[in-house]
Amino acid sequence: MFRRVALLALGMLVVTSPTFGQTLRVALNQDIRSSEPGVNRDGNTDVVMTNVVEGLVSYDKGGAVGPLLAASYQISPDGKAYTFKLRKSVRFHNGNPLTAADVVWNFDRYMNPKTSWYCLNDFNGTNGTKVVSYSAPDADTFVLQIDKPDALFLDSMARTDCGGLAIIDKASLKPDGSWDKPIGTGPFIFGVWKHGQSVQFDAYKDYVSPPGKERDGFIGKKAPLVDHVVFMAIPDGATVKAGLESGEIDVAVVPESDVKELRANKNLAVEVGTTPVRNAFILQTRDPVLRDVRVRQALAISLDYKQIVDAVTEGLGRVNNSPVFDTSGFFGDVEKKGFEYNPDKARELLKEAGYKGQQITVHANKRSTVPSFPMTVLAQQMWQAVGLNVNIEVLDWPTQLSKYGTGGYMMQSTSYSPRFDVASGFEQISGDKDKQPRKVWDNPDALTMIDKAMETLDPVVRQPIFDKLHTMLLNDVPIILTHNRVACMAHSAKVEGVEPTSFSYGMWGVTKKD
Amino acid sequence: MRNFVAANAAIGSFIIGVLFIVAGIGAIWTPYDPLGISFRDKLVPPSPGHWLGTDEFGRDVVSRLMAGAATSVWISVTTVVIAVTIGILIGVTSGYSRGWFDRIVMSLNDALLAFPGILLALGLLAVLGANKYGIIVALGIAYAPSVARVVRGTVLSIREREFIAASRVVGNSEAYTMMRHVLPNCLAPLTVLTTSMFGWVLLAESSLSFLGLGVPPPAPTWGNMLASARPYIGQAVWLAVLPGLCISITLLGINLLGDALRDRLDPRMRDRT
Amino acid sequence: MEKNLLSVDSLSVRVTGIGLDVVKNVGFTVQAGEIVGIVGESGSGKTLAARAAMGLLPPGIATTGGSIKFDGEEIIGIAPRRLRQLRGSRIGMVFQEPMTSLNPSMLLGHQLDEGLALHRRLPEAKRREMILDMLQRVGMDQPERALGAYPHEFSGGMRQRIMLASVMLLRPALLIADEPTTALDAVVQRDVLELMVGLTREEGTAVLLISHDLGMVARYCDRIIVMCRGEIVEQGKSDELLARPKHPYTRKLLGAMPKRGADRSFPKEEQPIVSIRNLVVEYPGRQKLFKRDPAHRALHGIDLDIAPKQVVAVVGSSGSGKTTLGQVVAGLVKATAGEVRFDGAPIGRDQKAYWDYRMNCQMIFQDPYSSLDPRQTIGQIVGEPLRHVRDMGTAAARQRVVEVLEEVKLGADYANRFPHQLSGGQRQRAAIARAIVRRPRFVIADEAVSALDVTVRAQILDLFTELQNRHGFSCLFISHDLGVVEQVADRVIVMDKGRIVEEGDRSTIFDAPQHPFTRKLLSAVPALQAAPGGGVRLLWRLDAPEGDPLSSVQKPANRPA
Amino acid sequence: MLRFILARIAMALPTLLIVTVSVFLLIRMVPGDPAALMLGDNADPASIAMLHAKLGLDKPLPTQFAVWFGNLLTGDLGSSIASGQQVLPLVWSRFLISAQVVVAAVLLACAAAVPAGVFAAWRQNGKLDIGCVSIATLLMSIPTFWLGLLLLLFLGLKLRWLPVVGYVGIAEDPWRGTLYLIMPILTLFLHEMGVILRMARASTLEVMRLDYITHARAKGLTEGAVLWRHAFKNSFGPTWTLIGLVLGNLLGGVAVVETVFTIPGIGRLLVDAIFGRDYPVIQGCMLMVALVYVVVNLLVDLCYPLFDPRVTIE
Repeated sequence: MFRRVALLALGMLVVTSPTFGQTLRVALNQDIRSSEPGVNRDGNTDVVMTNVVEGLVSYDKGGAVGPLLAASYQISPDGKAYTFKLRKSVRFHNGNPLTAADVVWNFDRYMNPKTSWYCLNDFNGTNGTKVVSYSAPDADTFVLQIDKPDALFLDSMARTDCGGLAIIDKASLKPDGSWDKPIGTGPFIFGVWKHGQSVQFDAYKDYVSPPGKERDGFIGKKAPLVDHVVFMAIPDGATVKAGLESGEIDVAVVPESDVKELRANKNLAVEVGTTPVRNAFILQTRDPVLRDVRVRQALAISLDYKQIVDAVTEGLGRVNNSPVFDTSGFFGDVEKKGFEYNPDKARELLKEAGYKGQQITVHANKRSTVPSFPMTVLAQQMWQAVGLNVNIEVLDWPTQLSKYGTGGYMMQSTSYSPRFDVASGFEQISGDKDKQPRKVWDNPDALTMIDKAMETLDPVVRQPIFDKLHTMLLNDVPIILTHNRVACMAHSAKVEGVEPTSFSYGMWGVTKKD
Repeated sequence: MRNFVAANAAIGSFIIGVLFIVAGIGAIWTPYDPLGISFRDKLVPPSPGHWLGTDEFGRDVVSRLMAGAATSVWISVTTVVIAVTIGILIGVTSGYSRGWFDRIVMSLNDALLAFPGILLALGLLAVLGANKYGIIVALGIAYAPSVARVVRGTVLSIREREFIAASRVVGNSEAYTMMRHVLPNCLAPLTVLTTSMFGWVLLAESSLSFLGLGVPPPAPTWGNMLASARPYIGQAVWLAVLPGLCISITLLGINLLGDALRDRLDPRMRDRT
Repeated sequence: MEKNLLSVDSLSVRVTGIGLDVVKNVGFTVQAGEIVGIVGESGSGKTLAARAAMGLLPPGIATTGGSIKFDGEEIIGIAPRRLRQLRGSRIGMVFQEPMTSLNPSMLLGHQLDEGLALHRRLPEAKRREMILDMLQRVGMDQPERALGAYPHEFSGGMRQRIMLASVMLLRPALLIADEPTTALDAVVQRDVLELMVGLTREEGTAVLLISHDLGMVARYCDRIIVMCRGEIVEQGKSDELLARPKHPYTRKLLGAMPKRGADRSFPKEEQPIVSIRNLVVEYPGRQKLFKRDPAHRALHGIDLDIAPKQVVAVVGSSGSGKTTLGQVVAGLVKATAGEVRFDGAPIGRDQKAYWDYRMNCQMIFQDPYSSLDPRQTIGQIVGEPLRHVRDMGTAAARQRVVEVLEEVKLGADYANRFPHQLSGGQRQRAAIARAIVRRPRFVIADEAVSALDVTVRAQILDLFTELQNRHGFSCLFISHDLGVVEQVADRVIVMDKGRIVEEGDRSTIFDAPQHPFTRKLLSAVPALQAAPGGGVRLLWRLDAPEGDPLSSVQKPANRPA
Repeated sequence: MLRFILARIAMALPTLLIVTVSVFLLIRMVPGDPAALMLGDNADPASIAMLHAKLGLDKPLPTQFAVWFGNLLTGDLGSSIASGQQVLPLVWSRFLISAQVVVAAVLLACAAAVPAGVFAAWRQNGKLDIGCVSIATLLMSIPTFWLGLLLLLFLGLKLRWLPVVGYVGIAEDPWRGTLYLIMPILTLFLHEMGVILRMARASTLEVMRLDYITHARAKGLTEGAVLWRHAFKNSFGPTWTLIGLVLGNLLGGVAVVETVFTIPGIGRLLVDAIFGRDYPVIQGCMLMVALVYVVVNLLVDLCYPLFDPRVTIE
């Protein structure tokens, strides 16, 4: 009798908890947008999907590009032909082996406008480089031709927002050609997705790791060490914190303000690191008031960056006035030198410029993932202290973005998405305002120099260019960069291997003790 | 019960009186600058220096609550005035004219009633600019249909009363009758409605602010104070508790006062029986 | 000595909240099978005194002293359980308002069965049989159908019969009837009362009949108790009390009964001030989704002339169209066809004639609580018609208002008061003042005294007659109350179902009615004849006409007055 | 009956049409471009144009509306810009989640508040009455978002009785699903209970003054029978209408409670869609909300004759 009851209870257990084994619960502030890499995406989605899919190349933790599904690659002397050798014995989640033909099929798909690949215009010649042809001479070799030498072409292939040019199996599509779900080669298999709530990944037991002794960004040693990862969409920060404390969440990105409190909890640990995300105030150089470079300089030097960064990052972040992110190899002594905090000089500059208290409006938004609002509030006080009449207008993010896109603002407090390549990082903010109103820096000299930096990957050539650009930027002040985003990953003390960087949601190599 | 009603009326009037006084003071003077940040005094718990503590920017909570009261009261009062004015105009004309005009106006009215205020607020806020005027116009438009409904209902019932017929027999024009006899008699039920609406608007403003659609920070309102206190609910409970308490107490005052008003005004509404 | 069924002794009832005594030291008895009437005006405490006998005082009102014994058993302080056993079973109650005294959401069958099932242990079939039998006795045509119907499907008179049936089913020893017919038309009123008296006589049930209508009470009761301001001022046998009233208040009540005024004659050849020709009013049916309900015709071609200075009364039961007629003549409702001429000029077509008429035609409404704008002072209300009088300055207007207020015996200081500060009679005076302030030549009075208490009504009628004599305005006097009509009218028009069935001089209509409907109307209303010694004698004008559905019910013996 | 329903639906159509058109226009008047949102700071004009063409946002407004409306008539509400999901199933599934919270809360509130209100009216001015009215007024005065926050803090964090994070469908895991729903239901329940109790009390008081209550007492019925058989049923009409209104409003507007408790209901879907400028989802949600409002009102009216036979449906 007793045994039957016990059996029954066990049976109920099976029914109520369909997943066995280790489950890692990770909080996302928003559900993934889709499961289709590089097509329907946002920042979270990109990184979350790296658990499932992989491309030929990807980033190491310093932002340099290295092979992932490729065992190696070669670039022809003219810089136009790329030859990739595929790693052997890599299989898709459904057991199909990865061949060069699959890569060709994927390129066909991405280059087809019907797919609406996010980066199509960066590969079909609309915005520069054009892929002329590609082929698979044998099962392990993939060859690709572009129309002109492009030092950043591999970087483009690795870009997470392009989906890292994820190579997926044909079975990822339904017979009618529409998207079904990703069948990739990553350490986790795409499992159950409850829209708006959570998405579950299951360990891919037959995963073959790229070479390497330890984890290195998206490459290096990779292995699924827990049975399941569940990404739960929880938009509310307070709820996330409550979940961490109650043990319902194992891993979450938390705001800097929570770090101290969470570290005090002995069941929890917090890892902190910086990312290439750059927080900044951008200035409309065509605005009647801000057209005067002296006003812009005054705005820049009246800020006590140390205090602002300490305040918004709870002392975890570092001031960085350069577009070069501070963990980059190019972040040298020149880049370390930023704006000099000098309120008196700011007042002088304003006087020279004939500033008479015209109102300067700063757009900010209250998204919890960016420090836009607190930064602006803090800066406003410092600006007011030197006599700048600054007014904050809080907008919802789509509105701010649309004003950014048309250049219809005086100032905005915003954050730039990561660019691992430093030249791309400069390119991101610079350009001809007549053609692209969203660009903030249209100094023609700077544009020429950026173009030059993009032609090579040689640090010896590039470093002086970046140094020069940095200095010019500090003088022109179309943008006031403050600091790189601090990534704070809070996790249960049982969890090990979490990396607080841009790669934070890559859950390979993470373990959970019972 | 008589004592209970009187006590409620007294409590309600007291709360609302205090609210208006605090809001009045808050509009011109607060102990600290409600927007003045201080890095050293972040999240200070209630203490002699800051009676109700400080928030995440080191701003004094008492000062922010007072300034918030001023903003909230100002928004609520103005919104109610707008809603009531529009509502009366629509309600009286449509109730008095009846016929097809009434039918069209009322179906528009019903459409507005079925429209969530949040979307209306967002849309109008975006069009009018993100400031408290946007909120006022948006909420004013959102609440006008309720007023129009009540006014129209009252007008329809007042029309049937004999003093309206008497006015017509005397030879008064329709417009005169409407202004002189119908409108003043709508005011009693409107007073009750207006009181409750003051509460609704306060609540709506807080809810919108809570969802991030209300009066944009840094200007304090109770709703956006509560919203921005959420991340600190574990560290600084007072930040989340105090604005909520203020809203609740105010709503309680309004409800009590509304009940008292209804008790006072209803017998006169019923004196036709 | 007969045993007292109900004996009330020095009973006092108080509104506890404000400490107001509404019944003071009242004592009376009711014997088995006896019909006792309590008469008094509103506020006399008659209803509360009777309700106390059943322990049914409203919340906030309580007995503070005295005793009520029912069949020897003390009611005050009785255990609730025992009281519930008495209620319904031994004491029944019928209410005034047939519209609210039956539960609107409960099938009549259930409501009728409820008390029976509670108090009588009988099988369901038996109960049903009893109910059907009783419904038949109260004159329901299809008792079976009534069981499955809701109250709103019946007219007021029918509902009152059902109410009576539900109470009499249990054959109580005492029936308390609180103004059981006040809300009904005169004809129906008589039917229901006869039925009630007949039934109770048959069952030997005693009745405590509460009413403001002395004539009606005198007609049916063995004894009468007169109450005023919470006290019993006089009680005695009906005929004696009527014939030889002792207390001044009783005399005042009797004096307030309407009496026929002096006949007046009018020259025939004079042009009528208002003449109505072939007047038709139709109300459009309700608009449905795809069609309209058929139109309802309220007036079918009315012809009517009103001579200068003449008072023409329109009588009829509810639904006869008399109110519609008044509203059309007042210009409040548009006629579908026909015309109204004023001084010979048709007012519909000629703007000047219309305005002339508008200036000269005023109206007094039924409900003084609704006809005065509660937000204006009496002065503003009365002075409002003067807005349209040309060449009248503010001072002159104010002077006129004061004059008129004095004429209606309110006095100038009432000008600053608001309507809710006035009593019903005072309000009606203000309403009359408003109607005559412009010195109109024609006044429409729509049930102008129906809502008033008996003594107040008499005063207002006197005032009306006085003013009419002084100013000589013509009047269309609409009323359902034949007594009032008899007092003021020169000519009488009897309406039924939107048509004029009979018209003529007052004496012709009241003394020699021709049309069966007129006869039926008259038969329902008692008349009083002055008797020596300051008292009155009660007369029935006519016997119930043939074919009355009630003729099958046994009628009470007609006691000599 | 059928005719009445048809007539009511015919009457509701203009309302729905107005809602549809105004939502369509209003949301497009708001600055913000779904294409720009998807592309972020990589939004070069070519990519935006490409996305616009894909989403059909490059056509003039009347054409866009005609296309959307035409599809609507065939039952196709389009698909979400953000997630690519079909709008109709998306909105419906989210609506069901909201409905389950709202309906449960309102039913519980009725079950508690209606008897309490009737009792309070019966004991008018007594201690029970004063207690009920005071509590109801107090509950009504606490905003739901604050109440929810306090519950979260107390039941979830301090006492650890209930889970604070996430949501599990009742169908997948009845036990945990229920646990997740307790707090949101409790929050709405407490608030609506105050509102309904006051209404039930007020309308019972109205009825208690009427003659048929005295008549019922005069028949010798017990107070219980008087209260339930005679007072309650007649006083329920206004309360029922209020419940309908509350239901109609809540079903479209529990965004606040859903945000506090992270319930993926229709309110949050709408708010998220607004912040994401997901036009088809916004339009779908609004249509659903307006439709629910109309249907609930219709149901309320259809049920009304149950409480008041004087009201007929024709």
